Parts: sequence; C-alpha cells; structure tokens
Amino acid sequence: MTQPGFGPDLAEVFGPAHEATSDSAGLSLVQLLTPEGERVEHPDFSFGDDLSDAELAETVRGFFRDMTLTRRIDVEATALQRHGELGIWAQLLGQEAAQVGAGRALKPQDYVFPTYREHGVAWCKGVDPLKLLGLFRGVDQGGWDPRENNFGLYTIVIGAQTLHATGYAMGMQRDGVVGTGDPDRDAAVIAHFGDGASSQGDVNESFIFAASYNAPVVFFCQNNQWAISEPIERQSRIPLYQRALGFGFPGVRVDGNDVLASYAVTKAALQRAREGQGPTLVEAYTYRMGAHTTTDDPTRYRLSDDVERWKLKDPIARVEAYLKRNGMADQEFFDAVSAEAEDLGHHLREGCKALPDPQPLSVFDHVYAEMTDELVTQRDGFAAYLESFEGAH
Amino acid sequence: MTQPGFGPDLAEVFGPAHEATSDSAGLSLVQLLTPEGERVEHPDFSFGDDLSDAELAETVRGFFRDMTLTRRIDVEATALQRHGELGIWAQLLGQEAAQVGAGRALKPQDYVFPTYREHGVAWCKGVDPLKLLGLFRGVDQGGWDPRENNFGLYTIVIGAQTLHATGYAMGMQRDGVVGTGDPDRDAAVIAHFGDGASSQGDVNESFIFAASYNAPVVFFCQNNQWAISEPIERQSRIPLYQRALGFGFPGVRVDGNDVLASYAVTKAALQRAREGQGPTLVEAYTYRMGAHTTTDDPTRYRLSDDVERWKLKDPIARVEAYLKRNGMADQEFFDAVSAEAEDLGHHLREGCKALPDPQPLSVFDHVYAEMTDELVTQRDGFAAYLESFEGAH
Amino acid sequence: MSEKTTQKVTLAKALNMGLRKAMEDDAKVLLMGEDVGKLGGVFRITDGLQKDFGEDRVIDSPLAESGIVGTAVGMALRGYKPVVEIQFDGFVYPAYDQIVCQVAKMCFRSQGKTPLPIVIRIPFGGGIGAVEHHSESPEAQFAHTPGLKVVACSNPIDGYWMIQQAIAAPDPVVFLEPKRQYHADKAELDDTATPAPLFTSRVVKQGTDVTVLAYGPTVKTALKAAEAAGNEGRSLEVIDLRTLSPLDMGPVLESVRKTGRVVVSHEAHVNLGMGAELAARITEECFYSLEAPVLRVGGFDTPYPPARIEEEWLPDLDRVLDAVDRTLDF
Amino acid sequence: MSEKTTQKVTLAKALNMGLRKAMEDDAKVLLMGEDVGKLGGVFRITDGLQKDFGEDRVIDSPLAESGIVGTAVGMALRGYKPVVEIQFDGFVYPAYDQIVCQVAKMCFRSQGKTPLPIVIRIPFGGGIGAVEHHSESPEAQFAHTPGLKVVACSNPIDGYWMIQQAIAAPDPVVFLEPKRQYHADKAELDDTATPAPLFTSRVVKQGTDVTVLAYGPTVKTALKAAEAAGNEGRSLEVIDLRTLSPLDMGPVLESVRKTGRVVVSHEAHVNLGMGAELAARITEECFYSLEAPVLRVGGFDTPYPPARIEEEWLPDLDRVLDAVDRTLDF
Ligand SMILES: Cc1ncc(C[n+]2csc(CCOP(=O)(O)OP(=O)(O)O)c2C)c(N)n1
Ligand SMILES: Cc1ncc(C[n+]2csc(CCOP(=O)(O)OP(=O)(O)O)c2C)c(N)n1
Ligand SMILES: [Mg+2]
Ligand SMILES: [Mg+2]
Repeated sequence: MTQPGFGPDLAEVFGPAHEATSDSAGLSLVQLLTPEGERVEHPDFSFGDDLSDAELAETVRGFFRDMTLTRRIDVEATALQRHGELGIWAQLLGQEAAQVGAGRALKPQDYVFPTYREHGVAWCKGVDPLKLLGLFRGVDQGGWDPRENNFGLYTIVIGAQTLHATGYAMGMQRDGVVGTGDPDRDAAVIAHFGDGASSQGDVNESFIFAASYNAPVVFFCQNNQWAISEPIERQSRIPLYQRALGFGFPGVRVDGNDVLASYAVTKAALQRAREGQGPTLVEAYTYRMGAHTTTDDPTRYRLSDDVERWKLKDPIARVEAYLKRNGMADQEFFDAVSAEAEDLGHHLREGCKALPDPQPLSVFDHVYAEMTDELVTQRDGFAAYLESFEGAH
Repeated sequence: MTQPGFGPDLAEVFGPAHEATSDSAGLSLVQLLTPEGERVEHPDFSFGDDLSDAELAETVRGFFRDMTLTRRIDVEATALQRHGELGIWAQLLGQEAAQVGAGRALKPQDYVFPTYREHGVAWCKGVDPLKLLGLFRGVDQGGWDPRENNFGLYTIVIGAQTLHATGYAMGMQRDGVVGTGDPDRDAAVIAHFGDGASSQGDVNESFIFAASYNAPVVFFCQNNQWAISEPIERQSRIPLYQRALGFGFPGVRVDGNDVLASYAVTKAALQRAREGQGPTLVEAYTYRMGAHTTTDDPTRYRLSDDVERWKLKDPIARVEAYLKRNGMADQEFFDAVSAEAEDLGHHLREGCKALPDPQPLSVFDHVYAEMTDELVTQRDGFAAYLESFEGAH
Repeated sequence: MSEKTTQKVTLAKALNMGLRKAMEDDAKVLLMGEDVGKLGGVFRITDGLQKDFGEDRVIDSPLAESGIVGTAVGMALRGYKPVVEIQFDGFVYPAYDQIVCQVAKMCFRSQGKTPLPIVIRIPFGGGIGAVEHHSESPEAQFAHTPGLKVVACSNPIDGYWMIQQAIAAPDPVVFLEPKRQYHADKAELDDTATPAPLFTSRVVKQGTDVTVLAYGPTVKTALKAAEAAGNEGRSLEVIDLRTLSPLDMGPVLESVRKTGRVVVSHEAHVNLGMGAELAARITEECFYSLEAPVLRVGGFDTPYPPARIEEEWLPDLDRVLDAVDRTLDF
Repeated sequence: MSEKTTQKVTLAKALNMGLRKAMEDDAKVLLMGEDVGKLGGVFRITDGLQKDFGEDRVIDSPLAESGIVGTAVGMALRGYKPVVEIQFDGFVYPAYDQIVCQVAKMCFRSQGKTPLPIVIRIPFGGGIGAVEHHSESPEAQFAHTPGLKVVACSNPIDGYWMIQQAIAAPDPVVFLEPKRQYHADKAELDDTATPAPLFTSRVVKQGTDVTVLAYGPTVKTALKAAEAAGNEGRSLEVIDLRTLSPLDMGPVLESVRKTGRVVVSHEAHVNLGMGAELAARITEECFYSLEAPVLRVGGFDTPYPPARIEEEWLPDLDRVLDAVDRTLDF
C-alpha cells in the first residue's frame, strides 16, 4: 500500500521487519563466508584481494586463533562465576566474529570505547584478559590503563561511551591526525554498543555530534537481537543500520557471525573515518547465544529453537571449515591453538583467584586527582576506626 | 563519488546540504501556493479538492484571518515587551503559515504539545491569546487549562514535550480512540519542536517510542533555520525530514510559509495517525524573521540579506495575493480582519496591563495536589514574616 | 470484603502483590520499564503481571530512561497512573531532567490543573555484590526537589501497603526499594489490616538513650545495632523514617526530646545526604534537648566502591554502634 | 611578566578575560556550548573568543547538553581541557547522567589513570525576571556527588581568577556564576595580583555577633545585610564560601567559635540545600560554641516562582536580617 506523499509503504523500502528467528537477515547483509564455510563475493566489500595465498591463510588462521581464545576467555570466566570467583560475567558467546573482525581492523593508533561485553576487542587490542576480570570480580572497576592499549574502560551506563568516542574523535581532528594521508598517523575511534543501546538519547546525540563535526568515529553496533529480555523489535522496526541514514551518514549491516565480513566492513569504515570522511554505522547482525549475564535466565523470555538455529551459524565453526576445506591449516595448527587456549584458561583461573581484594582505605585514593582535605579527614577517621578493631580481631 | 558498500555518496541521495539562504529548499518541498500567490499542484498532496468554490474561498479567508490575527498577537506582544509589560517574548514572525496550517488541521479531540512559540497554534485551538502573555509577563507559568482546549502548556526545556506527546498518544491508544474508523472519535497528538530541538536526546527517544508502539503522533518540526544563533547546519547535515526514515516512519518537508501546503500535509499526517498508521515527521521549512526572543540580537550572527530574501516569501502576503487575484475576498473582508486585529490588539494591551501579579504566598499552593504539612508550616512562617512588614509599609 | 488471609512473603513478593492489587483496583494503573513484561523485571517484582494484565498495561519499553519517564508524563496527562520501574538506581540519571523539570513541576506549572500521579520505582542501595552503578542511593537529590514526594520502604508489610498508597497518591512519588532486602526476610502479611498513612514515620523499636534514624536498607542495620546495644545495656530507639520528602518530624522530635542524642544512618554519601537535613532540622527544633550533635553514619564521600569492599564502605552494625558510643561519650 | 594594569570590569567581562587568559596559556583549553561562538554566549561571556581562537577551540555545539558534556569527556580523555557552558542552570539536567556517572567517576574508575580536567560553567540563580528553568540553583546536587568539585564566584575579581584556577585544576569543576551579577557591579582588576587558592573560603567582612555564610549571588545580599545591621549596632561577619565541594570549614568554624551564631543564605531550596550540610557540620564541630541553632535562609521548598514574585521568594536583605534577629533572640 502506498501512502500518498509519505513515500511508499515503509515495508516496501525496508522489507518486512526482520525476524530474529529468520534464517536470513535480508539481502542487504554483507557476508563473505557462509555458515558452511564457503567464501562468497560481495560487490562492495572484499577480503584478501591484496594478500598472497599464504598471507591470506595466515590472516584467517589468526582470526581463528583470536576467536578461539576469546571464546576460551568467555567460557573460563563463566565457569569462574559459577564457582563464585566472579560476581557476574557478561558472556560474548556467539559474538566472537563481530568482535575479532572489528578488533583486528583497528590500527594501534585507533581508540576503542567498549561496552561491558567487548572481551574479544580487548583481546585484539592486547589487553591482558585477566585484567578484564577485576570488574566482574568486584576488585576494581576496570583494571587496565586505557592509554596503554588505546582501549577505554568498560562502560556500564548504556550508550554513554558513544559520546565519549565522538568527543575523542573530535580531539583527534584537533590533533591533526585525520585525513593527513599518512597511514601510520591517521587515526579513528570505534564506539561499541548494543541493539538496545540504540534507543538511548546519548547514542542518538552521538550520531548528531559525529555528523555535525564529521568526526572520525565508527559506530559499531552488535545487534545480538536482545537487550536482556527485550527483542530488537522493541527498539526498532527497521534494520538498525538504516538509523544512520536519518542522520546523514552511511550505515551498513554485516553478518556479525562472519569474521571476514566483519573485518572487511569495519576496516573500510575505519578507513573512511581516518581519511576524514566522517562517521559510519556498522550493524553487526549476530545473536547472543548465552544469557544476558550470568544472573539472567533467558528461558523466561525466548525459545530455545532460536538458539538452536543460530548454533548453525557459529562464527568459529565456519572459519574452521573454511580453513580445513581449503587446506589452509593443518592439525598441528589446531592443536597449537588448543594448547594455547588451555594455557590461557590456566592463566585466568589461577590469576583470578590471586587477584587481591582492594584495601578498604583505597576507596579514598582516586576520587580526585588532587585529594581534598575533607576526604583526607574522612579517610583518617575511617583508618582509626578500622584500627580500633585490630585488637579485637 | 561513490563509496563502495556504504551506498552512494550521501550528497547524491540527499542533494547538497540545503542552504538557509537558497531560494529553493529542493524538489522534495511540498508547496501548493507560491510566494507569488499562485496555486500549484503536487502529486501527493492537494488542497480544496473536496470543497466547493465557495467553501474553498471561505477556508482560505479563514487562514488569512488566522494568520493576520496571529501576527497581530505577535506584534502586540513584542511591543508590550518593549514597553516593559512583558519580561520577554518569543516571536513567531514568519512562521504564521506553518502554525495556522498545522493548527487548522487539528480536530477538537486532537491534543497539542507546544514549545514556547506556538502562539498561532494556540490561536487555532481557541486559547485566549491574553492567557499566553502570563508566562512572558512573569505572572504565571502558563495560564490556560490544558484540558479545556486540548492545548498543553508551553514547554521551555527543549524537546521534553515530544516525549509527553508520545506518551499521551499511547494513552489514546489505550483509550481506544485510534483506528476505530469513527472520524469524531479517532484522535491524534501533535508535538511541536524546532530544528535545534531535533538534536536533543529526548526528541530522538520520542521517535523511538512512537515508532515502537506505532503511536498516533505527528512530530511537527518548524525548521526556522536557527536555534538562537546556530544555523540548522550545526544540527543536521541532511534535510531534517529525512531523520524520520532512520527510525522507520515517514518524513515530509513542506513549505512552512505556505499555509495551504502546511494544512494539507499536516492534515494527512494526522489522519494517518488517527487511523492507526503511526507517527509521521513533518518538517515545516520556514524562517525565523525576528530575533530568537526579544532579548536576542540576531545582527551578531546572521546577514540581513537572508532576512530580506525570506521577506519575499511572506506567508500572509501570498495568501492575500491569492485571494485578491482570484476574487475570493473583497475589501470589506480585509477591512473586517483589520478591525478585528485592532480589537485584538486592544484586548491584549489592556488585558496584559491588567493581569494581576500573583500573591507571594500563592507559590505554595500547587507544589503538590496534596499539600504537605511541612510546606504548610513554611507558608505560614512566610505569611507571618510578610505580615510583620504590614505596619512598616 | 476479602477474608483475612495471612501469608509469609518477601519484600519482592509483597511489592508484586501490592502492584497486582493496585492494578486490580484501578484500571488506569499501568506499569512500564525495561524488562518488566515477560521477564517480570530483573528482580521479578512485576513477575506474572504482564501475563495477567496484558501488554497494554505492563509495558516493556525501549532502553531509554528519559523516554520511559517522559512518556509516563504524557500518559499521566491523559488520565493514566503510570508506575515506572527504573532497573537500577544508577540508571535513573538519564531520566533526571524529565523527573526534575517535568514530573516535579507539572502540577505547579499548571496551577494544579494537571497534577501527575506517577510512581517512579527505584531499587536502591548496595550490598548485593554488583558492579558499578548498581548500588547507588540517589534519594537526597529527589528529596531536594520540590514537587516530588519520596518514600522508602524497609520491609515486606510496608512494601505491600506503601506501593499501593503511592500509586493512589495524586502526586508524583519516587518510591525507593532496598534491593538488598528483596529476598532477604519474610514477614507475615495480613492484607485486611489498615496501614499507617504513607507520609508518616514510625518508631520501630522503643528506647531511651539514643535515637537512631534509618530508612530503607539501614532499618535492619539499626535494629540489629539496637539489639547489640541492648545486650550492653544501652537502649536505642529506632525510627524508620519511611518518608523522606516530606519528612515526618513529629515522631523524630518527640524521640529526640526524650533521648537527647541522635544517630542518622543511610547508605547515601554523608555530604548533603538526608542526615544533613535531619541534623539541621533536629538541631533547630530541639536545640536545648540535644546532649550531643546529631551524628551521621553513611556512605563515604567517594563513589560506591568495588563490591569486594562494599561491606566495609556501607554503614554497618559496627559503624552505627561506634556512632552511638561517640554520641554517648560526647 | 605583564605590567601591572588595572581596569574596572564587570563579572561578565572578568570571566571573559579569564577564559581568554586560560586559552592563551594553554592550547589544550577548548570552549564548547550552545551559542558560545559567533554570538559569544547568551550572556556574552565568550564574546570575541571564537573570532580570536577559531572554531576549533570555541565550538558551537548541537542543541544537546548530554552531548556537550559527553563529548567533552571524550576530548578530555584525548588530552584536552574542555570548558563547557551550560546556557542556563535549568538546562544542565539533560547532562546530569554524564556529569554524575561519567565526569564524576572517571578518575575513580580508572584508579587515577584518566582524571578529567573538565570545567562545567553554569550561570545560576535568579533575580533576572526570566521564565521557568532560567533561575535555578542546582549546586547541592553536584556537591552531593563525590568526584566533582563545585565552586561559585561572587564578584569580578574572583571570577577572573577562579575560572583560570578551575581550568588549571586536574579535576572536574562545576563552576557556578551568579548570572544576576554578570553586569551588576564593576571592580578594579589587577591581573598581576596573586589570587587565593581556589578551594578556600574568605571572610569578606569581619564582625563579632553573627556569622553569615553566603556564596554566589547571596554574598552581595549578605554584605548589604551586614551594613544595615551595622547601622543598628549589630556586627555581622560575612563569609563568602567560594568553594562548595570541598567545603573549606576552617574560616567558618573559626568565625562560629567567635560569634556562636550562624545564618546561612542561598537561593537554592532550603531542604537539603548547602545550608543543611553547613548546619550539620558546624553543629558537630562547634556544639558547645553555638548559642543558637544554625538558621537557614533560602529559596522556599517550592519550584522557582514566576518572575513577578521572585524578589519576595528569594532570600533578600530583610529575610537575612530577620534570621539574624531570630538567632540573636534565641
Ligand atoms: C542507562 C542504563 N539503563 C539500563 C541498564 C541495564 N542494562 C544493562 S545491559 C542492558 C541491555 C543492553 O542491551 P544491548 O544494548 O542490546 O546490549 P547487549 O547487552 O545485548 O550486549 C540493560 C537494560 C544500564 N546498564 N544502563
Ligand atoms: C534543554 C535546553 N537547552 C537549552 C535551552 C535554551 N534555548 C532556548 S530556545 C533555544 C533554541 C531552540 O531552537 P529551535 O529548537 O530551533 O527552536 P526555535 O527557538 O528556533 O523555535 C535554546 C538553546 C533550553 N530552553 N532547553
Ligand atoms: Mg543486545
Ligand atoms: Mg529553530
């Protein structure tokens, strides 16, 4: 049905509201590797064209390793939570390709603003995964130094970090590291957020600021179909990547379970940003295979059928199939990655238990860069109070 | 230049960023009456097709009268501010057609959420213009009863009212007054806001909620090209009506200086809403001919050339030309409207000066529907304090 | 009408029952928030309500707090009584503008023509081992805002009645629920009883030596402190404030005139917390009855700490007793 | 370096000069806000700065306060020192979440690795005959938030120095400017003088009978009250608090120990306003010196009224004197 003056029926333009359960996310989905592990071509995005066969194989093996180790971090942390070593854990199961694709597309000079679930991006940026556990264990609120790996602290207030990302990108513009043509100098920012977050005012304001200043920021939305118990349909009745069009910058939907496509699309978007062409919205279409966090019970609100269907699209299995089918990796490689995963698991298990609890008095330390006298007094009073128990205990 | 994968260069899709100074707002602008007062046709929107010649003339005369009287309210209030009778005034000069077009498209059961500048809509909704002055004089914060004319109080915090509008529309849905097919029953909400407001988180969240619940609300944005000193380009690099597409509902740009088009487009959008087809964004493309408010000095930030160019598009002059050229109104009519305007001016001048100052103690009256004991105590203490001066004065 | 039936319920269950009752009693009552529908809220306070009252009355909202509160304003203007759930205390801030500039001011702005009977439910306080933003105590900011009423329940019985009273109230009420207590203790609920009026405080333990003022999560701490102090021969009077704005100073002043000594305890930061206002008012009203200044035991003036040290950070039994000692030694 | 030059300047001019100086001294200082560029801000505090420092350093922002503060956070993380202007006090609330959850907590969250040297300038207070939301006094809410520092200037000299000190400070500072004073009085500015440290209070008039605490717009009222009281033989000591978080209690306590009587005056609502905290701390520290409870004179616990009665609503000379009488008669 056409609606005079208001353009054609939206369904005609955008297609029927996609279903979280459907097998296809629509024609507009950029995919380079099928769930069966077969390479497919896309008119606009390519992977590996500039690489020799050996280089290509090495890169894909790298992706496989990154995803496998990322999943291991996730599995290990989930187990640590079950054993009471972590208070909570936000699982990324199923989102490894989106995160590793995005993470590997970043250059060292690019800066990441993550949510609380970007363990795979943190991995790619070189953050020791043990440091990710502190927040979830309750010993700190982010144990890594954001400046060391250009990887910001996890942000829990939904959407807030997208504005920080935009501001940081505006800072890059002022630093003259955008559009200089020097590939080692030009930089961009990536802002991670979820499908639910797309409804927050802050996220939409970040689109506005980024568009207004043409800031070098890639908005990377992992549409994992769920915001805790709420399906994507509650947040948007059209595919999310199209949101960007309303703000005057491009949006693209990529198969978030396809690491090659996630990498290729993010890389191109980051390149646009670095070159001074402004923001892009990348919607990585994926699925949250686990619970929202370890405290969530998804059986209350979704069908296990959906989860089963998405299992067939597993991001790691398809790369494994691709590597094997094309003889790009031998058993030795897979064994080595397994061994590495074991080591990583060990590192996390032992490391986690050894993470020291903070001292109660440390809470006063970094409230300010310049501590105030009244806080000193408060700390000293508390110290004296704590000492009064020393004898008693 | 095309950008592979990110779709064509946005400029190709959306056209060059429109200029506030350009003579045309682009092909997509719905116009039914030219600045010269000539009727033009539009493929999707029409005016008067269902009216006899006499009815049509009567309707257009009505618009002329509404706009003339609205302007008179504005001129009078501006003068009252100059004479110190008002603290401030937000002028609508130049926006009469957008407001009267929208206002006259409303049915009695429709509800309006205005900004602080919707004097013309208030007029159409039957609010005594004298009541508008109280806020600007500083005797109240909105002197009319929103329930009487279905016209909400002026909202000063930019954008806040768009969420109220959406919630009100959700209430209508729950009341079963949407999509029943009964034209006297079906109702909708109109939310007014400015081009600057489009950047607020609240406005974008209202788009999200309205789309998610398919709420019967028309978002009516008067793009008067300025948010105080900031030109529209700071808020959006593409035409504002296209914002709606990113949220999955239609947007349309109408010549906001053309009352016929403003009426026709708003009417159709309201009809969609009442029928249960959900939200629409109407961008009324117009120009703020005056200062932002009486305290603003636009010479600091814009060229008088622009203002001069827009004078040629005056919304009232073109209707006058149309009426005269087609013999739809005689001198008697114009004289009568002038006389009415004089009376209205008199009403406002005399009425404004007679508006009583509130009693200091009245500030305690409506903080709550159920006053608290502690506030009673505070009021009584203040009353006693004030009385202690009685003798002295 | 209904026969007297009592059952043992947790605070979570009592709130759920209270909400259900309010929805049964008044078809205009709507619930809205993130995950309040199918999931029944992350704390299950709205469990089963969408199933029974439908999606039109128990509304899962997009993930946007300003949107939730802002649309609730509109629904209230249309004659509904929205009860919105803010998922955690720390996520109320995106809605702060709507609460402070719109919810709080609509009645005043309209000279009483459009009062806004909205309830904003906020699970508040710490002690649940959560990550940042999940353990905040934002009450003072709302209590500072004229036009809002602010209450905090501390136990299942109050939870059941107070939520219904808040919903029935013609004014906007910020309704604080001590999340740590949701599943902690059960109490015998008699739903035929007559509850105390909403905006009243209550002496929950009588005593003679020191008055301890508490609300929400610290009521339990205060009661425990009273017990411990009692064992050492010190008699504490504990008042559950219940209402933070307006304050119900009657029982407080009466108690202070008797004891001459006051300790206020809350989880919120001490600086400009409720304790500051209580200290100022008590001192003004009972200047000559006070044997010692009002002492405040609360969260330190630091951000809420990582969970592993939250129990040290929070005002616990020992810190309350320490203040009791200090006021007695003054 | 520069020669001693003095000139008579208004607060608006002094702030403008202070901002200019800060931008000259440090290329990382950026200004951002609505209309701060070509227009120079609605109060002209940034007049001429975009012209001289360019659009990259004086940034007109889209109309979105959360966006302004949120992007400022990002710029600060990149090493800049953003100074953002909130156009009016009542419009700070859309940015409240970013201020309270991000600006205030970034240093703590990162264990000191990423402190945020952001200044949030807010023209505050009433008395300018404005419509709703243009006359608010939101300071208590920020002072209640650990991680923020909050200061208020009251005169041109302080305006000039304090804005520079706030910008130089490594922590986020909410910088309150009494808008009613912008163009009210001129003062002789010597830009070679050595200013007092930022987070200090100052006795602006010595006296012996009653201590009057004020900040921002009420300092002038307090000084006038002191003059009027002086004519009646009562000696008021007036302290300009200048810093609201941290509080500089030293001069306050010293004064109270001398006078034994205190009146606190601010435009913010009395309930949970700065006066509450001051009363609580003073009583705690000077219990035996106080001859009367600390009295508070402030905005009533109602929304800010329509302009025609704002002068009655605001704490003026007479209401301060009334409180002085009451404390002396206590
Ligand atoms: C402002 C705010 N509101 C609510 C929450 C509680 N919350 C945490 S995660 C979440 C859902 C987020 O969904 P989405 O953005 O899709 O990200 P995902 O968790 O799926 O990765 C909610 C509601 C929050 N953290 N912040
Ligand atoms: C939240 C908020 N921020 C800032 C302001 C100050 N202000 C009042 S009007 C205005 C510009 C509004 O521009 P626009 O939305 O285009 O509406 P117009 O005034 O042009 O009708 C601004 C910034 C405000 N009222 N509310
Ligand atoms: Mg999600
Ligand atoms: Mg405008």
